[in-house]
Amino acid sequence: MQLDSMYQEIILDHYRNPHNKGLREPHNGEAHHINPTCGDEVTVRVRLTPAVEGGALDDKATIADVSYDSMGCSISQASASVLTDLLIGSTLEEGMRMLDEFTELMHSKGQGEPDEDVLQDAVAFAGVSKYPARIKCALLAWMAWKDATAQSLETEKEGAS
Amino acid sequence: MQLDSMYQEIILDHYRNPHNKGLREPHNGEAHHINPTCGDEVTVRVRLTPAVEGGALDDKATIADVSYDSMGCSISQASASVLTDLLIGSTLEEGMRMLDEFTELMHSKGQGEPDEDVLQDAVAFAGVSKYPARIKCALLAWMAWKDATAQSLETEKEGAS
Amino acid sequence: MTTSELGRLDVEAVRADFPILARTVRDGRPLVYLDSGATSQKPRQVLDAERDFYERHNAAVHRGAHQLAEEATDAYESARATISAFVGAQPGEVVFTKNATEAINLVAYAMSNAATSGEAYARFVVGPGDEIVVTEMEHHANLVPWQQLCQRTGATLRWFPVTSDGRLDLSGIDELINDNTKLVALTHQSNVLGTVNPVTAIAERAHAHGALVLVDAAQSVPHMPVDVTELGVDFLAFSGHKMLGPNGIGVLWGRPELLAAMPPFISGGSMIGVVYMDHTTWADPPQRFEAGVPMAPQAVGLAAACDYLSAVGMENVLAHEQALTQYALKQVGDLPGVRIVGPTDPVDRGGAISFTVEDIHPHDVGQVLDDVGVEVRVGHHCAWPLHRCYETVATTRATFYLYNTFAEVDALAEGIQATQRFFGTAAAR
Amino acid sequence: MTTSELGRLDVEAVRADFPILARTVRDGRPLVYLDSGATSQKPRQVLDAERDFYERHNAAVHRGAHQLAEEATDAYESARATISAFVGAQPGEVVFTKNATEAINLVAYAMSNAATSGEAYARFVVGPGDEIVVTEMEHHANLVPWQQLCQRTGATLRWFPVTSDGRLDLSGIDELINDNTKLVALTHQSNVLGTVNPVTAIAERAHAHGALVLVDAAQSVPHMPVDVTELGVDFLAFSGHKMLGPNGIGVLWGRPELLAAMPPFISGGSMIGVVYMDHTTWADPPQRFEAGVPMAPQAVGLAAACDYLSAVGMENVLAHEQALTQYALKQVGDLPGVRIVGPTDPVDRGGAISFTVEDIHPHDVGQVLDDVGVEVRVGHHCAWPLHRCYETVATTRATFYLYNTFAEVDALAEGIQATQRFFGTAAAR
Ligand SMILES: Cc1ncc(COP(=O)(O)O)c(C=O)c1O
Ligand SMILES: Cc1ncc(COP(=O)(O)O)c(C=O)c1O
Repeated sequence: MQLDSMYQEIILDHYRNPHNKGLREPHNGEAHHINPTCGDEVTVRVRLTPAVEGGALDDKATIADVSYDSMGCSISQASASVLTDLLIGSTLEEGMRMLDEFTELMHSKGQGEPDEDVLQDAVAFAGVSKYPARIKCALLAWMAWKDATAQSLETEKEGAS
Repeated sequence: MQLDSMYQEIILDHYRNPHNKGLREPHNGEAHHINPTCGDEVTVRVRLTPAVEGGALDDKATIADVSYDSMGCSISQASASVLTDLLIGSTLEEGMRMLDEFTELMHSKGQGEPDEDVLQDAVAFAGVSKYPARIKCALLAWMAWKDATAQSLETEKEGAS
Repeated sequence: MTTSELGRLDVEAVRADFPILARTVRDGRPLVYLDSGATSQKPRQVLDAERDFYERHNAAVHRGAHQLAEEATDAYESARATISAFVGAQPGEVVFTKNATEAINLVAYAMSNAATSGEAYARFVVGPGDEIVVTEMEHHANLVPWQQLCQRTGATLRWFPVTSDGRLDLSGIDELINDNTKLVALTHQSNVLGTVNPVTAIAERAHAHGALVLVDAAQSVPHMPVDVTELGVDFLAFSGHKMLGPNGIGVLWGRPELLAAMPPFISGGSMIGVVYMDHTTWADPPQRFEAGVPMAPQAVGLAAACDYLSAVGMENVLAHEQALTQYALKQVGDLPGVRIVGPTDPVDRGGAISFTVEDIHPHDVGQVLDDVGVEVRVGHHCAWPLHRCYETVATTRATFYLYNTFAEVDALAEGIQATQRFFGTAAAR
Repeated sequence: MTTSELGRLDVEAVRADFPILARTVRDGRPLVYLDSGATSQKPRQVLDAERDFYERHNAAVHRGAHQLAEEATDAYESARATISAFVGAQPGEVVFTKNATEAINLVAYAMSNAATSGEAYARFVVGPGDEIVVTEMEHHANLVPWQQLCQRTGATLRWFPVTSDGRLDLSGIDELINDNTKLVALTHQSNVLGTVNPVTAIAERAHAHGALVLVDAAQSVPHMPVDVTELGVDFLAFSGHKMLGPNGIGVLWGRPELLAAMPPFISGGSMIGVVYMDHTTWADPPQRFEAGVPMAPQAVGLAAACDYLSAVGMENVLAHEQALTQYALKQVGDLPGVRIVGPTDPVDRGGAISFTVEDIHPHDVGQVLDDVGVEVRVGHHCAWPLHRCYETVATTRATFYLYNTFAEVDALAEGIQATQRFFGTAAAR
């Protein structure tokens, strides 16, 4: 059954028992994304903290928290859950690297050879890349995280100026 | 050469030496028609007179005059010329009969068997009906005559009321 | 087969005409195509007709006087005659568009264009105080263009709600359709619920108040006999690709006196009377609404589709689909954990079966079905507001056509059970 | 042939790919097709690609998650990538329409829709005091939509005149393009005169005044290499059917930042962000401008046409046509009684040869040519105002493409002489 290549056990686990679900305070960025073809939704909140106390939010900033609320299929739910595991505690630079790797993996048409050191549990999504219509599902939370992060940085800049 | 079936001698004669060309007074109806695909134009004037002096313009009214000005191909020019020969002096009823016969002939796709008693010289256009793009050329003056006649009748009604 | 041999409806003979139905998907699974509501498959006869046009008669229609142009124009206008007759209309009343969506937009834009098109088109002007009425079950194609018309003109959009069992709620009709109503736009058959709406009755009410009625027939013309003279409406829109015809062609039928009083939408070549640098006059309908070189090969293909459907007999197509629907309502509807969104009785109901499966997202249902070769659609099916009425964002939808079989309905039901087993939901235990 | 073997341009090998070129017309005359400016013929490769889509991958694109829908979406988006690359563009900048006419209307309607679409689209608003500039040599498709835009918004239409030798008269450019100018719309290559306009220079002037530039490339993209990044314009429109592709598909290319700032034109399914009963948000371009089920098979066919042309090499197509044009300008232009309408030198000039024959109406010229199998177009070729400039209502027009031969030019010249003999005009004596 080809299905198993998409619905890896890790994915089904995260789907059934999502991590970090539910919107949390404090946060300094939030984004809401909708998949227009199926109506699935996710809201992602992030809290970035400067690497050095009182410093600017640069590449080395810490992703202190990521929380989310969402509604959608197993892939989009699991992806959001895995995302929080990966990102919380990482630096912004590492997070962006994961985003890039994950995006590349999703567009690899099943040919990707993901770096397990970077993507950890998220390598389980490799099979999704064979199903073009589901790629958006896997990316939904990641795109929302990207926007929420941009907002954090924006907010900080405004605060600073 | 198939061409000869369209360009009958009668047609070429009327084309080279058109009858009744040039707009004349008096008239009680006028219409201007354009063929939108090639820009050919015709203006037709008619004068209808009542069968009984002072009477209404009914079926028996006389087509006292038809004159025209035009610009176009051999078929449209010749058709206008033949039309005046046929219509001038006829009754309105006869004219309408000719219009119907001629229109039917044009839509006969080369299969028409025109009534020579009714259509006279106009039977020469039978070959045109094999060339759908030229039918409009042959009908242009006839359609303008129809509108000009409708105008005559309209004018009379307004005058009467 | 020769389609004329069909008698009632010999599904196997029909299927043999559709090359794609012989293919397999995923790991060699036979294709079970249950997504004709999105787009239908095409019989060989349609593809042959289109290709024959290209290989033998191709030229720009209505623009040339040479033999190829004559043949192409004749093929195009003969196609118009065939397609018109298929819905009981006259050729002069049928405008070709690229799809049903453009056909609906055409009317919506003609209405806003009327404001700047002079006295001759005054009858179509709408503005503040005027009301356009739609329904909550519309496809986006018959909702968004009217929202946009209202935005352009200041008119107000109002709508019929739906009932919990998937019918239009007509209880407020006396208030909803009133003297301010300029146009009522509604679907003939819902692409989600399957519901067939009482179009004629609603049209009577609308006409009593001087309102026009546009029917979105994208899901009815392919599936049942439709006769515009009996329907009692003013405009009717449908798409070729949903009725065995090619993509890239749609139809707007309109009452001739209305088309004649409507300003144009898309402008350009072949829709003009006379053109000057500073002003232009219009050709008569239908040409007025067909700017540019048209999709003649697609018209020829769609005419071949109409011929095919007529040979099978639209009554037979309808009867076949009703039988499939009735069977599916039972086979699928009776599964534990499955909820049909739409009428569960087969009366006034076409072959669109949308459903939810408890605790499994439609995307996941569709994925497992796809894995066993059953091709259904998942999502909101371009009817997002309707899904909100049923407190779900998305459903799984199976739609039937003349080439579907009872065995395919069984495959669907088995696939749903496989999904439940795969995800280990309560219903599977 | 394998198209890649073509080298310079092996006309006989090319011709073998076009089934229709083998047919005869009238009394068994070989077809001499000189009307590609109206619509081109299609090679087998294009017809095969379209048919293959229907027979193997047909489904509604961007609307399904099953395998057929995946394949169809992939075919559609791959086609977009091929077609984009053909004009040096990125896929996200290319919108599919039904023809060039719709592509131009899309921009014109987006501009009037901007007025009621809120702040985000303010950049496209035009109104009284604003000016739209066109030229006297425009096809109706690039004239009437702008007249209509002006009528809807109160903007003013202005235009470049033409010179007696068939070029744009740019002497008034400093006055004509000014700070009130919002958009300049002009043809890249005239479908009547053959003239290739100095688009880049005009665009520079327009941009200096903050105006946008739309180029009607319906007659250039099929016949010469066109690269949107070099052209320096903002929008480019063309049609598939004039470049070996299927009917029913056209292209609007737009600068991505402009497409992103443009409100939609046709609305409905697949172009939305979120839909509520009372409001809707839009998808990003190009989807924002592609409402409804699109013409995916035609996109696939057009991509095959681009592949075909690329294999031949657009430089070779251009060189071949230039050689034919130069030859025809002499063979036809030197005939007594024949006047070429348009440049008589082959510089900056494509293969459209329009002419008048003294004392013979174009309809009659076309008729005699048709009788000997030479298929040309007669009339105003959807450029009525241009014909008025040359004090004629109509011309006879021959247009060339990669499959035409020098012998066919000879057939044209002989046909014109036969016409003169048939009508016994002075020139024949
Ligand atoms: C210069 C030019 N522009 C626009 C068009 C319109 O193309 P279409 O009719 O395919 O929309 C044509 C062809 O008819 C043309 O020659
Ligand atoms: C009910 C209904 N209306 C309108 C449409 C729009 O049809 P198209 O996308 O062919 O324009 C569809 C199909 O998508 C439909 O199901």
